[in-house]
Amino acid sequence: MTIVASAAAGAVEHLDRGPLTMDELAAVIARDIPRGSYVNLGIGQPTKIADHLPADAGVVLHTENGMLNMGPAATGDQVDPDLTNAGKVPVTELPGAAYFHHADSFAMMRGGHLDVCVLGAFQVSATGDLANWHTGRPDDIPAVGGAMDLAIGAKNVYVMMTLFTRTGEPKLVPSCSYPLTGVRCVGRVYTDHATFDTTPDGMRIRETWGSTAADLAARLDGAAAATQSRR
Amino acid sequence: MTIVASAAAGAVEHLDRGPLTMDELAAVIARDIPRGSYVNLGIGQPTKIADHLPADAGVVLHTENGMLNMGPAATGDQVDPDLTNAGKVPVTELPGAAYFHHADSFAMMRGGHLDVCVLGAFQVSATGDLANWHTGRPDDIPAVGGAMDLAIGAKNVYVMMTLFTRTGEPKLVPSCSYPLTGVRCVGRVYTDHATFDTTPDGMRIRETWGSTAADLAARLDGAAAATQSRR
Amino acid sequence: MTALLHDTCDQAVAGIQDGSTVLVGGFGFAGMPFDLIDALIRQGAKDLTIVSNNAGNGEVGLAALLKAGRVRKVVCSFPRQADSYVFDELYRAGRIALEVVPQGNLAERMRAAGAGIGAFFCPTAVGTPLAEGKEARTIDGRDYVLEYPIKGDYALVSAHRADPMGNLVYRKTARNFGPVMATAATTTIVQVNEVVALGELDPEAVVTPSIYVDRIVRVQARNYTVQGAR
Amino acid sequence: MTALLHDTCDQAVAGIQDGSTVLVGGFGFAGMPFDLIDALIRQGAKDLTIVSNNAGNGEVGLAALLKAGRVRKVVCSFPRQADSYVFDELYRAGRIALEVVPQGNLAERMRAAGAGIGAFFCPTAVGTPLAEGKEARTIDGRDYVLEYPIKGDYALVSAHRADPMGNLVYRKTARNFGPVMATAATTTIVQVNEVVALGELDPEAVVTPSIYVDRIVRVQARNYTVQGAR
Repeated sequence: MTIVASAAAGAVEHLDRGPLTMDELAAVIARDIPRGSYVNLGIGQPTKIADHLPADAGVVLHTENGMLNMGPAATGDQVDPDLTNAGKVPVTELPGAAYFHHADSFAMMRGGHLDVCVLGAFQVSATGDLANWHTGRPDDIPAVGGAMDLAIGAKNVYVMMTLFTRTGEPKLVPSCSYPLTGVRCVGRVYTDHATFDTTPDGMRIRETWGSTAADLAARLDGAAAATQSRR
Repeated sequence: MTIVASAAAGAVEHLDRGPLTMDELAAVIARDIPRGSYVNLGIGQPTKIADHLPADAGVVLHTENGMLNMGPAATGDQVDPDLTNAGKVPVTELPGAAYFHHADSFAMMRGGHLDVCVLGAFQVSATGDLANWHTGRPDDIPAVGGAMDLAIGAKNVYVMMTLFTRTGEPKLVPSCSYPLTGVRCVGRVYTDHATFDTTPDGMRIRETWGSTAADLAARLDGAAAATQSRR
Repeated sequence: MTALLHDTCDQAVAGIQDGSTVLVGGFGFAGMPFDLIDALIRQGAKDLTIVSNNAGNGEVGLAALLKAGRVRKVVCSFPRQADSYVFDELYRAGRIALEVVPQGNLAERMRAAGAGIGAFFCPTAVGTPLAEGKEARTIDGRDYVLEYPIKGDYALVSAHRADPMGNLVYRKTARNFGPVMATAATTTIVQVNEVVALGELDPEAVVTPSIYVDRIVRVQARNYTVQGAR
Repeated sequence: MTALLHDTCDQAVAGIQDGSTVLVGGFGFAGMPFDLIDALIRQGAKDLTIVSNNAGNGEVGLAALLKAGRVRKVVCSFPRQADSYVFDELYRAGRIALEVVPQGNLAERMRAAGAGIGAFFCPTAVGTPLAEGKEARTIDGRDYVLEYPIKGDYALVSAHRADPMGNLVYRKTARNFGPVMATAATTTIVQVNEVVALGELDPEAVVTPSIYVDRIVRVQARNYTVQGAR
């Protein structure tokens, strides 16, 4: 399987600019979240998406440590040690909030009640496998948190990441070399260069920034072939 | 196995009177419930036990339809259609009550958190099997309610019943002929003629009213032998 | 999606298809969604599988739905009550199917459906006729049978108060199956006695968070004891 | 048995034996029972297995217990944090065992222990290293692995308010693991900021019913953000 299926088919190409910044990417994701959705934003980059959700979109944020309708980060006197998000950052409460315990919170996630979950990733495979919890380095202390629960729980699991590592290796790969977080769980991948939908034939490019879909597909598949031949 | 193990061993015999009334039996059970226990009283005769619990005993009543610290039956203006016991009889709420949903209520029961549950029975076997939900008659509509959950849930499951049917057949039997509610779940059997503890060797008589332990044991085992020989 | 407030029960039950599995709250009359059931009778869906603790009392609520001939099968713990003659007659006439489930298993199987649990080993009913044919296993010296989730297409639930997002609180033992059923159905429809302003429900005391609620309709509280609580 | 109010945390943790499995509430600092942990350090029990979401931050709470050398094994979802250097050093030195459990499984496995469930098929971690060696099964087209209960000998929980019977309410996201752990331990020990009179807690809003609570001790609220919330 190539990573990208039918690159030419219907992708919107923004060629008048370069790749997105992470903040611009957050805005793109925020734009795509349907009004009234229940959403979990993973620790790290996905947290930024909240800043781009219009107040009137009625998007309800879930934090897996036991709350619905979480508000923005707390500042100054708002800081309450009993009120944090999953990243243990002090946050606020919006009207209509509800608190619940951890088993109920993860039942909500695992039971498929959340509309969207956005996660960071080390790698995503062409079939939607996710690797985001462990580098696999022998000296790394394993720590999974809620990542595996989030990966298989929401109706739509989106990944937010740069498309390439700092050294230029694609993070969208034929199959993940890092330990998996979940199998065939990612529905959409948002990156600085392009957004992708998982399909039975591989990733389909929806939108690009700074490259044509064909060029990106060639770069991803070329890198994959090179990696393959090195093995 | 005989039904009664070592009948002579230490039973207290009340020979100056006849068998207990059901109300007297309820008082006997109430007396045996340790102070501060969490208790579920099954529908029917066991409900009477509540009337004999001293107010200062700190016994907390559970009703499986979602409440702890249930009070006495409601009368007059106290009747609230939203507040009933498991028999759907309007009841009251005591200070320190808590409400919870059905899954939490049965988790409390199934998880072994209740100290005592008292149930009625059609039959109890010498090994503590319980039959109390179904006569097994082909035209009877089966209806189990919470009986099977209660039978296996509490730390101590007591049965409250008459020792004999109206036609004189023992309800304490070598093995139940009625469909079972639970296997080896009954720890103690309270009847109008005697109370019994389940032991690995059969039932041990604790206390009798109106008969000697030896006479009762002979009557139970004799009836069992007669039934056996008729088969 | 945020919950939608509907003006009438008829609107709230619109679209329930023939053949649906409908979870119906209540324990006897307490917490029974009478108004939604009445609307469901008017709506006309048939061949329904009803999952509820009982099989109706008298000729109201669930009993009326049964009497109207809309129910193919009842999954419940306790169909046999002093005034459950509507169910009794249908059952004895072979016109309705019955699956008897221990009350705690009924709750836990719906909880599993809502919580994404594929199946669970449960000690209830081991060694009884209700465990016959079920997969059995001994774990740490205790015997269990494997129980599967019960998922609903719809849940009809009666709660006490809602806020406009759909957060719910219940009242006393009328809570019973409502919160569990709300998690176990694709579409949860709730009748409430009161809709309060956003922010008026204590976030610490919300029992059913809004995420589980799809449609809300306000109804008049009724004193169902006058019809004889059983 | 009705809950017992204790005067000091030292009384409340009395009797915890060497080798016990202790469930410790909290998510980071929120809901962490600092005072009970400090008392447990003074009490001296060792070779403990600690079940908690994290493996301690800085040198307080759980980290202090680890630093005191009392913990044989940690069962948690996320041991690795910016300031979890106490755990890190012990782990790298091979002086502490670690079982990493996905956060939802940690909660659900304790819930199962409290609810009398023998095991459950869970979709989390399927196909990942954390599912290796576990029994797998496909049910209705979805893949699951079998997960077993986690039961504690003791639970140390921090709640907001208790009544004299032991009913508990929590505060905001400090609720987290407390209610589940209270159900999963043989003996549940709770520190609270306030003990109110019987009848003052709303029965509709009780989160942990008294039946799950064995010992209560009142402590001073502390502002643990000053120690750096992570």
